[in-house]
Amino acid sequence: MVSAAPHLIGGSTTATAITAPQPRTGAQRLSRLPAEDLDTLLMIRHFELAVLDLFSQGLVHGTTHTCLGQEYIPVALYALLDEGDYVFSNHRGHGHYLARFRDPHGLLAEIMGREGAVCHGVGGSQHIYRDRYLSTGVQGESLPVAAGVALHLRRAEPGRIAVVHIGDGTWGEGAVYEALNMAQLWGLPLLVVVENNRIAQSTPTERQMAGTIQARAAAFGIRHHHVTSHDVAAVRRELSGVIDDIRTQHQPLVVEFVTNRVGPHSKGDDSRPAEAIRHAAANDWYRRYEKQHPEQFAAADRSQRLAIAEAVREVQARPASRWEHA
Amino acid sequence: MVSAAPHLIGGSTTATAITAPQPRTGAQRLSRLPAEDLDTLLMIRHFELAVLDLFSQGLVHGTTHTCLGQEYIPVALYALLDEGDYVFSNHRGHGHYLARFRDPHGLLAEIMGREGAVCHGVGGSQHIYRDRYLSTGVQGESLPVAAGVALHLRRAEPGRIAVVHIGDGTWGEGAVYEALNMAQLWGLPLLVVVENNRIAQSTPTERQMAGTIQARAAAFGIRHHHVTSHDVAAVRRELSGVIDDIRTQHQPLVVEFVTNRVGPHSKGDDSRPAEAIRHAAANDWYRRYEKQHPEQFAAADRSQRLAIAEAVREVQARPASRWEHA
Amino acid sequence: MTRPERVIGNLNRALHTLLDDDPRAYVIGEDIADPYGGAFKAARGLSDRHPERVISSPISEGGIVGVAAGLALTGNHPVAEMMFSDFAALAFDQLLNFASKSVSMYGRPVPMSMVVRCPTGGNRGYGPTHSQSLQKHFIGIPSLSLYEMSPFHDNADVLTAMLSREQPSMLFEDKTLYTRTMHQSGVVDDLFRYELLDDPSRTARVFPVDCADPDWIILAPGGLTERAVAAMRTLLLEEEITCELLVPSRLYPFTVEPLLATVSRARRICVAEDSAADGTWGEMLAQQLHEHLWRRLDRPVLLLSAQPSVIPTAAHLEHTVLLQTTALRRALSEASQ
Amino acid sequence: MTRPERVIGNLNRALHTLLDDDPRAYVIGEDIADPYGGAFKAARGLSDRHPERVISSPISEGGIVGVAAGLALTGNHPVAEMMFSDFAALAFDQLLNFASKSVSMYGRPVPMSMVVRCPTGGNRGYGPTHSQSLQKHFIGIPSLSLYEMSPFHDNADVLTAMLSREQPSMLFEDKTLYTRTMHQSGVVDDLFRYELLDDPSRTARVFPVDCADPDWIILAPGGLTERAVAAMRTLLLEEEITCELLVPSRLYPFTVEPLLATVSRARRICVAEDSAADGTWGEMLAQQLHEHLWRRLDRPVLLLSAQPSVIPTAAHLEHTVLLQTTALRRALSEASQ
Ligand SMILES: Cc1ncc(C[n+]2csc(CCOP(=O)(O)OP(=O)(O)O)c2C)c(N)n1
Ligand SMILES: Cc1ncc(C[n+]2csc(CCOP(=O)(O)OP(=O)(O)O)c2C)c(N)n1
Ligand SMILES: [Mg+2]
Ligand SMILES: [Mg+2]
Repeated sequence: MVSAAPHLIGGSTTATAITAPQPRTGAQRLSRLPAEDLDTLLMIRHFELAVLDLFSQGLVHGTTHTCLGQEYIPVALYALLDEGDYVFSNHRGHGHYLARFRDPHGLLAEIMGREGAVCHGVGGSQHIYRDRYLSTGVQGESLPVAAGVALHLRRAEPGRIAVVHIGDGTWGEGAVYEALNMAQLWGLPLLVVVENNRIAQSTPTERQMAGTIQARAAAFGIRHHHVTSHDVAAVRRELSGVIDDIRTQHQPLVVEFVTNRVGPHSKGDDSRPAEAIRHAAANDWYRRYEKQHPEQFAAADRSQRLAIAEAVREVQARPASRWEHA
Repeated sequence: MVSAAPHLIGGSTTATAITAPQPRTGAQRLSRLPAEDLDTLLMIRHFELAVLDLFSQGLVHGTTHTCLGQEYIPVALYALLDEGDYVFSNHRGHGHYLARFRDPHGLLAEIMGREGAVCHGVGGSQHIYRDRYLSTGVQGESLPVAAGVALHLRRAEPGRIAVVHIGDGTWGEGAVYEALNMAQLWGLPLLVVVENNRIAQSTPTERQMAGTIQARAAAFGIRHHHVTSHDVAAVRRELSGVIDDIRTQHQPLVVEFVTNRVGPHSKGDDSRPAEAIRHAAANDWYRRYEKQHPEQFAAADRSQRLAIAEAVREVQARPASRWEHA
Repeated sequence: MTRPERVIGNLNRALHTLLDDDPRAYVIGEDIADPYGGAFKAARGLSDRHPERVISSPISEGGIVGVAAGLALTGNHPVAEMMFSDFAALAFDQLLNFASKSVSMYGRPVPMSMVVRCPTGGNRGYGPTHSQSLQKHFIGIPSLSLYEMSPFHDNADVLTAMLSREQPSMLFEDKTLYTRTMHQSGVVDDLFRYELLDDPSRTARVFPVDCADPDWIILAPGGLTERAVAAMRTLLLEEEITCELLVPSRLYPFTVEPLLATVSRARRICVAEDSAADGTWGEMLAQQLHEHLWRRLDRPVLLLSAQPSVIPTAAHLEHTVLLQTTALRRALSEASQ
Repeated sequence: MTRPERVIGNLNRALHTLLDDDPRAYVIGEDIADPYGGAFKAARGLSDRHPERVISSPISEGGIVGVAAGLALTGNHPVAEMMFSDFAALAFDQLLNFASKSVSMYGRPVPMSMVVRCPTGGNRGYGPTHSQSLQKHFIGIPSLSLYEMSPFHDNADVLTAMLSREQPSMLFEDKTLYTRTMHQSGVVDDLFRYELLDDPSRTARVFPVDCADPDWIILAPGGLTERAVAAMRTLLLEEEITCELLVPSRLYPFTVEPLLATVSRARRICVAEDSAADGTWGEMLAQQLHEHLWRRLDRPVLLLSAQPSVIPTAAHLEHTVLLQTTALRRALSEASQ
């Protein structure tokens, strides 16, 4: 007879433990941030909301993945990077780009295919290249590439690192493991940032990942650091030492953020049970910061909302982007 | 300045720790085996020596990989399998085939392209399919396939398992990890047999694998069993319980054999330092069994040598294989 | 069935039918479990109904196709979904070196019935890594068959045909087709009718209502249908150039022989497709046509495809790279001079 | 250099020269470290001399090409080795979706100078997964160039040309060529001479000593050279059929325009290659030739390739699947009637 536990294989996802309790971040106090950090956080937030809005109005085509709820990760992290470090972003990359360049106009123009688009409208939301920042749309593919970049840096620009963002679901791809193996074997200064939002598109982590990310790093003898805080200042304090280590000791590091996807995967495709969605919203740094630092928040929030609204108006009025292709 | 330790990246392999001491198997006593087991071991040994001899005489073309030193693995293991279990072999598969089918004629005919070849000479040494036994030549590719077979068995023939042989070097391939993840997620009765001979072609394990195989299994929450013994009876005793477990509990298992490549990778391409080759030879079960059970050994060895010599003569005299291709 | 059915509905129904009727059928892919039902919803309702044989997998395209091959090897009929056909590149080895090769490299036929579904093509603004038409890269792999979805071919029939070949096959599904409707009862629109021929490729022939020998025969995979018919309409109405369109269900293997009577009614032939130029399906067809119809044709087979370029994201740029109705029409008109 | 040089020696020397002269050059691959020096010994001596830039990797073809792409992105000139070109299938995604696409999908040219070396082809008894000629599957990927090694083209020049394109490129190396010698000074043998044309594909033209317009032009990649010349010799001596052979160094992109004066000297053209039939390089060339030489040719371009089959291991079976001298000769002879 069949002894399979069918729900492990197919079946509806609603029934399963998608609501596995998040680490109790809700209670945690968020530090009061310098204006610049808060502004960047809110710039990303309002940018993402504006993008979803443009889509829902039918003003943008194709696809997009907003980082609602995860904005604090690049804001915290990139203060520990310098211009010489490479960043490999992924499909959920608007926050990464904005935290690095604070250029909502260029990114919005890219998404809308308008003049001034950072990649002339060719790449769109998921395919961005500027200076030492690159994103692309095939999960996992960037890891070996980032390892190659780290190999270059180690020899030609020691002290610099390659940073690559992936989600929890991307650990399904074999390329991830090929890269980790090479990175550890060759002592490469590669920082793998895992944004573990406990879901991949519609699939909860426990249905796509056996074991843990920590154990997967350990499989290669790679150091792993777990970040449960959503507090920008705390995250920075926690990571500055380990990131310094990989700069000087030439070794890879996996940093796993336990985070929170507040929005849909792409647009309008959130099939999580209502309770899970509520739970994500309740843990959102945005609401919590608002509650904990109401005055600072209100002013900054208003000003970023207006700035993004203005950027949307301005970019929307631009002519279509042009591209000379070979 | 460059702080890379260059020998970790390129450089000559001779300098490195390829001679890392093997677990001290040399001293270990080998049980006296029933005639049938010893005969199979020796059949494989003489088959492999005959194959190398045919190559060196220019009587066979292409490539081959003999399992000299590793014969005891399938001989020990397959007593724990039944006909309904699937076996996925790899490039170093003659011993697997012979332990399963005791058919030196069919395999030799396959390697030499003669009538009676198990795959009509199309597959050759590395590409064999017979009943529930299959090998192919691309490293790592078989793991997801074996996972698919295990998925079938779990549902349609519960209690049966899929067994897949890989070497230590094959852990470089991403496909391995994709399969392990799925096998554990879906509770598949998949037995991954790792023949860790501490080398991949010319590359010592420590230069192609970061971390350990044990930790790589743990990365997926998969049970791992380490076999250091080269004693057929002891290996069987050690494994029968864990293999029963995966039959009844529907879960994967990684069994890692620490073993010994006594011959070249393929033919005449052994670039290991002389000391490493001597060390492998000194640990060879063949010499040890000869020493420990001289009389039983001498008779059985002579008879298998003669039987294989006869098989070579017989097969060599056959006409070329024929193949109707579509 | 009289109410027009959407192509995605037809495909979803085909998968339901397959799982209902064939106990050896499996469906495997990323995010296919209900309630999500797959990125394009082809899998909707399948996992609720057949939880054991509908397998929502990790993000592992190579692994998925490998698992499907293992299922095929044990006599099952798996249908694997690539979320976007671009990611079939990650399964290239499994398709080329395992699944297809296993059919013949063991010296006797090994049945390997499996389907890899590939949502394909552009014109939806998904950008360079989510819009390609990669059919051409899979042509000429021994024992690998290629099919393309069309509004003429019932997907249940197509899946049955694919699985009955006992070898791996890929189904390319133009993503813009999903929201269109299936054609029925031989009618395309007011001007055009169609019939299904009984050649091995199950070619659909689309022809003007009034049915003399056409000026052109256009051969195109299913994804081009709408654009081709639109071009044919304008050519007919504005320039009195008559075209017939042939849409085969099976793109490879493909032989023109059974279609020679049909195609040789025109002295001009065009192959239109969405792949980037060079190394295309059209080149394969053109060679066959030139061999058979040498000296009968007025000109070399006209090959139309996308530009040799990545497919940009922005709609206005994407539009210029892919083969559009206007370009198709213009090319045919110019080549008619 | 007067003593004839073996092709593998020439290739090894080219890699040495590259690493010696170009501080941004890297070589990466499986088992390439000394003393092993790679499965076919192309890497011999490299790691002893340049330990930091010669990287012996784990068995990770996709990863290797990804690492090479990362090196290219940072301005380096990596040369990656696939141990057998069959395994380039495992790097298909990295080549198609990352390395090539990066050149243009970011809206402005991103230089990606990298070479993927691919020991290719059969006739050595390596069996179905170690003998394929997969060139055709990589044709028509925007910004990916394909080259093939030949006994006419100095590999140092070829590598320089490939790296100077600032886009990824693959070098297919017929494994049977390694042990042959490079041709020198315009001489193939007693009957045939050669010259290098200065078209963009750096085509080598092989012609009979006595040099009237030939009956046939044969286009073939480098791996076919020996078989093609042998067929040409027999045709000349036994049937007085004269052939010229064109062996381009770059297979793709390829345009016949610069060669039109050369090829139109014959009224019959043949393309010979080692890929399995269908979807081939020859079909691409044939289409171009038909477009340019329509009505000038006596017959459609004759395409010769391997059977549409896996490549068996046993020598006698392999021989019948691959394109051999006798089949080439017979086909040309028959098509000359
Ligand atoms: C190779 C590949 N397969 C599938 C996809 C489609 N896809 C885009 S995002 C995504 C989910 C990724 O999940 P995760 O890595 O957890 O990142 P998250 O979306 O949660 O940020 C999928 C399946 C893809 N882009 N690339
Ligand atoms: C995908 C792939 N890459 C490379 C090879 C060439 N190759 C054949 S065996 C081998 C070494 C395998 O090492 P390991 O897994 O340790 O097995 P062992 O040979 O030691 O038994 C290599 C690199 C291959 N067959 N397949
Ligand atoms: Mg996620
Ligand atoms: Mg090994």
